[in-house]
Amino acid sequence: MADEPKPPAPAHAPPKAAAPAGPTEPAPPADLAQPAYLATLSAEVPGSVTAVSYFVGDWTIVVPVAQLLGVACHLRDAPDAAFDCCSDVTATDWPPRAERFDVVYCLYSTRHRHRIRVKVRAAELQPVPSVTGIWSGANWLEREVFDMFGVNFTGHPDRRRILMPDDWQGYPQRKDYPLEGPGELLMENPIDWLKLRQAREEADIE
Amino acid sequence: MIDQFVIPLLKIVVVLNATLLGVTYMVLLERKVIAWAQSRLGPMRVGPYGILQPVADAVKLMIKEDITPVRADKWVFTAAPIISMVPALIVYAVIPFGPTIHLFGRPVSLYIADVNVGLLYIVSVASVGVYGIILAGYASNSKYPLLASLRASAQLISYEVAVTLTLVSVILMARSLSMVSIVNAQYNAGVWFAFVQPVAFVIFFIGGLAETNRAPFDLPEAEQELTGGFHTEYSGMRFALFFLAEYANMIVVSSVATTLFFGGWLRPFPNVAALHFLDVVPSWMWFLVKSFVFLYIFIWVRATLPRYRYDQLMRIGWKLLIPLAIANLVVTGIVKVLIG
Amino acid sequence: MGQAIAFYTLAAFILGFAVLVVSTKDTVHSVLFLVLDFLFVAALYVLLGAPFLAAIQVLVYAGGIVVLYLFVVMLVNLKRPPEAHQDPHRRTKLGFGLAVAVLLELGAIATYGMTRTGSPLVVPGTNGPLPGNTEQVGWLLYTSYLIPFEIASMLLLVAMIGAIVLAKREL
Amino acid sequence: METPAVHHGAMFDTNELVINMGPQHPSTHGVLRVVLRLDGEKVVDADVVIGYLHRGIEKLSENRNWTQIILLTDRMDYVAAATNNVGYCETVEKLMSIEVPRHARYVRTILCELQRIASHCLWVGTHAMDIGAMTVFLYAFRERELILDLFEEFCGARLTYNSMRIGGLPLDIPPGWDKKVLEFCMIMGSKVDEYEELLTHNRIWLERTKGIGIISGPDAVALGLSGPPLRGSGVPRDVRKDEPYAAYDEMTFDVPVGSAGDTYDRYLVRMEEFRQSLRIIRQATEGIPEGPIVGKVPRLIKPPAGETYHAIESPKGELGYFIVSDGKSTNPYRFRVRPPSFCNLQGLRALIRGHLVADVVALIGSLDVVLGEVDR
Repeated sequence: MADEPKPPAPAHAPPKAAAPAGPTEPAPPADLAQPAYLATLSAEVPGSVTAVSYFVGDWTIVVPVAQLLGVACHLRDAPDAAFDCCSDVTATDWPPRAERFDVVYCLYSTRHRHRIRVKVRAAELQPVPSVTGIWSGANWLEREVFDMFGVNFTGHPDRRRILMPDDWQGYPQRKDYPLEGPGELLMENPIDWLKLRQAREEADIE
Repeated sequence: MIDQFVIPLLKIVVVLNATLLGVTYMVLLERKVIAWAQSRLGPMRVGPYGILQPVADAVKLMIKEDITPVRADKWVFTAAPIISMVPALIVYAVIPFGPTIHLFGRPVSLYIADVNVGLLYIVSVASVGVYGIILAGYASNSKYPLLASLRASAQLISYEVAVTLTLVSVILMARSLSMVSIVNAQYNAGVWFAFVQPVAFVIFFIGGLAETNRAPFDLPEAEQELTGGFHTEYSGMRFALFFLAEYANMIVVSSVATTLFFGGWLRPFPNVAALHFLDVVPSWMWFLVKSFVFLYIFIWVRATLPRYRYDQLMRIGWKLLIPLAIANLVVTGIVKVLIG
Repeated sequence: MGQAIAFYTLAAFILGFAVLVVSTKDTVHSVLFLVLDFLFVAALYVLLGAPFLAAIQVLVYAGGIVVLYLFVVMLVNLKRPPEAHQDPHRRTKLGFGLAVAVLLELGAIATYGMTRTGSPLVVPGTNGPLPGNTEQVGWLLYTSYLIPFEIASMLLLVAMIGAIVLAKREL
Repeated sequence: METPAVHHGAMFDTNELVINMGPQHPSTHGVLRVVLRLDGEKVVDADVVIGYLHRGIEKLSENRNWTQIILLTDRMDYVAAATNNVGYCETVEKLMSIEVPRHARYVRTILCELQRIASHCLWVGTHAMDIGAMTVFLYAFRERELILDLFEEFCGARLTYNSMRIGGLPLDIPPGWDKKVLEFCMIMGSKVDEYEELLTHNRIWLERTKGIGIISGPDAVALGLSGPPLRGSGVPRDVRKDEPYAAYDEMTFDVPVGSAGDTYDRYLVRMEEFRQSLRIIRQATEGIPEGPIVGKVPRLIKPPAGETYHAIESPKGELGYFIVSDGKSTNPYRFRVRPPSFCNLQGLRALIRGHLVADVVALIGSLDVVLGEVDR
């Protein structure tokens, strides 16, 4: 959210001037009725939905991390929601923000044929409960998010890296991870690497 | 002297060379036939229509590096291809390619030896060939070959039982174990045994497919499952020996099928005098033509059918072929006793 | 003369391989020597004018039974540490005693056979024309040796059923 | 000959054999690695290891501008590049609310369906090859060649097409192309029958595929399967029908579903999809409207800030793109692909447990994964 207090950027974050603070989550237009299952959700799991957003036809709800499992269970089991398929789990990294990760669950209902995105915000080491117990298909998807972002999933049956080698250092999809890869220095000595990088950037500015 | 040593030696040289040449050209034939089945051309580059391809293959295989894996059992690893090749070749000793003919005024029989346990000899020698595969899998010290060799030993032993049982029904018909006598028995009976023993023939042929590791029973070398099976770790000439042994075995099975069920060197309807003009074709030619038909079927089957799974293969062997073969044997015996 | 040379050569090979079978460390090699041994025994049968027996020897023993041995040996992990071979229950003396007893028995049989005239296997004056070796074996099995033959087949059947009962996880 | 002994309660212990299938193996369709724990030939458990083809397409895309990404999407499911292009372009169009002209939507539909047939050709060939029927492979590739020729005529490339632009098409179909497509439809119809003749009622094929890798509909949904593996389990889910894109809302076609959820049903579903695709291509080619090929697209593509998820039905299943734009830069802030092969491959472990080694290759084939897409 735009009005959230911005914590100071972590020491190793790139000093990008205009890093966006977070996604734009436009509220639904006033003349658009919210889907019924959202009302049921708010009623059954109180305090679960902190924000509802609507953009180019997609509904998104933001959920506190603590409520994630409750919301997920409700969304799967409530007859008017019936989101039996977790079609995607992914994350977005917003580095300046304290809760830097948006973990996004794209849900789909094969019965009602509707979609919803559920979002939780998580800090770097904050545990996020795994939804693998609710949708078994989330297993690999969460592993990928863990692999790429380092989101701390808890209760995951098999939390290993999936795409990168097991001994890989760093999380490639984070915004402060260089595109060209870490190079050997980062692999062996991340602190020296950061110093070298900062020196280079300073040289660039001068 | 000449009759005792020179002629048999000459015969051995001729048969051995013809076999090896035939085997190499079997490879070309297979590639060509499968290519035609799959609407492509097959080898076309070496010689006109690729007929020199076997030469190129042989040269390539000979000059290839011969690798022995570090942790392999070296002696066994080297012996395995030889063990699989030798039985495939010495079986030809008792296969009759034709009757006794007169060559330069001297009677020459178109077989190396007529042993009175000829059929048993073939079966027993063939049963030793399985060691080549088992040992190759064991000696490679690698998991895929090991799995393949386990499959192979189980498969070959199971199908050997069925095949041997069908042979017994043929022996009952011919009252002899000698290959030459079996052909003569078919001449005397005036009918090829395939028409008297159709069940035995079908079981024999299916068993033959399985014993030579051919599709749809090519599990020990199923490339898609076991990356080449028992010869995964082999290269160069040692690999070539396995390859040659497989094709030599195919020729053996075809020859035995011809001899036992399709009258060997006999022309069609050997007792019908009206078809006497067929005798312009020499007897060994009939034998080769009949064997060739079987070889063609071998290749044809490979181009058409998917592969069985291991357990299905064993089920077919034990629950279908062996009971059928036993039933066939019993019926043959009863009929034999009743008719006399 | 030639026959004698052939026999003693074969016998030497048979004995040599037999020794190798029991003395080789690697079990698979040991099984392989056993196969070679069987093949030479088959050759001995040929020398004695029994081609049928020779073929059966190769087919059943070399080609069938030993393959199963090999199968088992390859599957069962026999590469144990050396101390496992030091069996506390080893009874060397008993083993030697048994070996000597068997040797004596064999010697006794041999001398008994030498003193008797005529081979016990060939039944003299059998009725019916029996031209070939195969036919002779068949005839003997179904006349003089019918009961041992049947008992042997019963034994094999029992062994087969027993193996199935032991190996099958649930019946 | 590996470590833990399995106790069957009887006096016989057997050792588990751990074998590595892949990453270099003829039937893992690329660089998939499956670590199998075997009891004899029976699979006790399996670990599916991926990532050998990971090229960081997502990361790379976040540093490329919106048009350049189309080229990267080609490299994901490289046997069905056109559907990847369509999926990406439609997502950006959705983000920017661009109206695509009807003509372009029709051409997209034709290309997508041609691509589906090409992909299924590759699948039927390799699947049959894995089970040992080698002839089908060459037959299927013969027909795939015809499709590649059509694509070559349309966009000049045979494998990675780069055949879409945001807002429409890069170029109009060449004159006479639609005739050739219809001609191809006629040829292909009989060829599908030919494949079926070789396989569908073949006893060995039936024995190898029936009852292998059964997964029930609800399980398949929960596992996130999509596309033919899901429809083989009897769930009539097809993005083309449920959330129509391109010109699918104007086409009439059926969604084939299986009932048993085994390898054979997945096979039947795909075989029927051949025919349905041909049906769609015929309708689209015959009814192709006149009109512009590109809609109103700004010169500099810079979608407004926001995020969206859009899915299409690729030959392998639901191919989704989740794209976040920050509204300021000319590249996406977050580019995420929901690869159908990845999610389908996840089901492999559940499917192969308890089957034999030979079934493992059959099941990998029946899921129809492309490792380029799994690893991205």
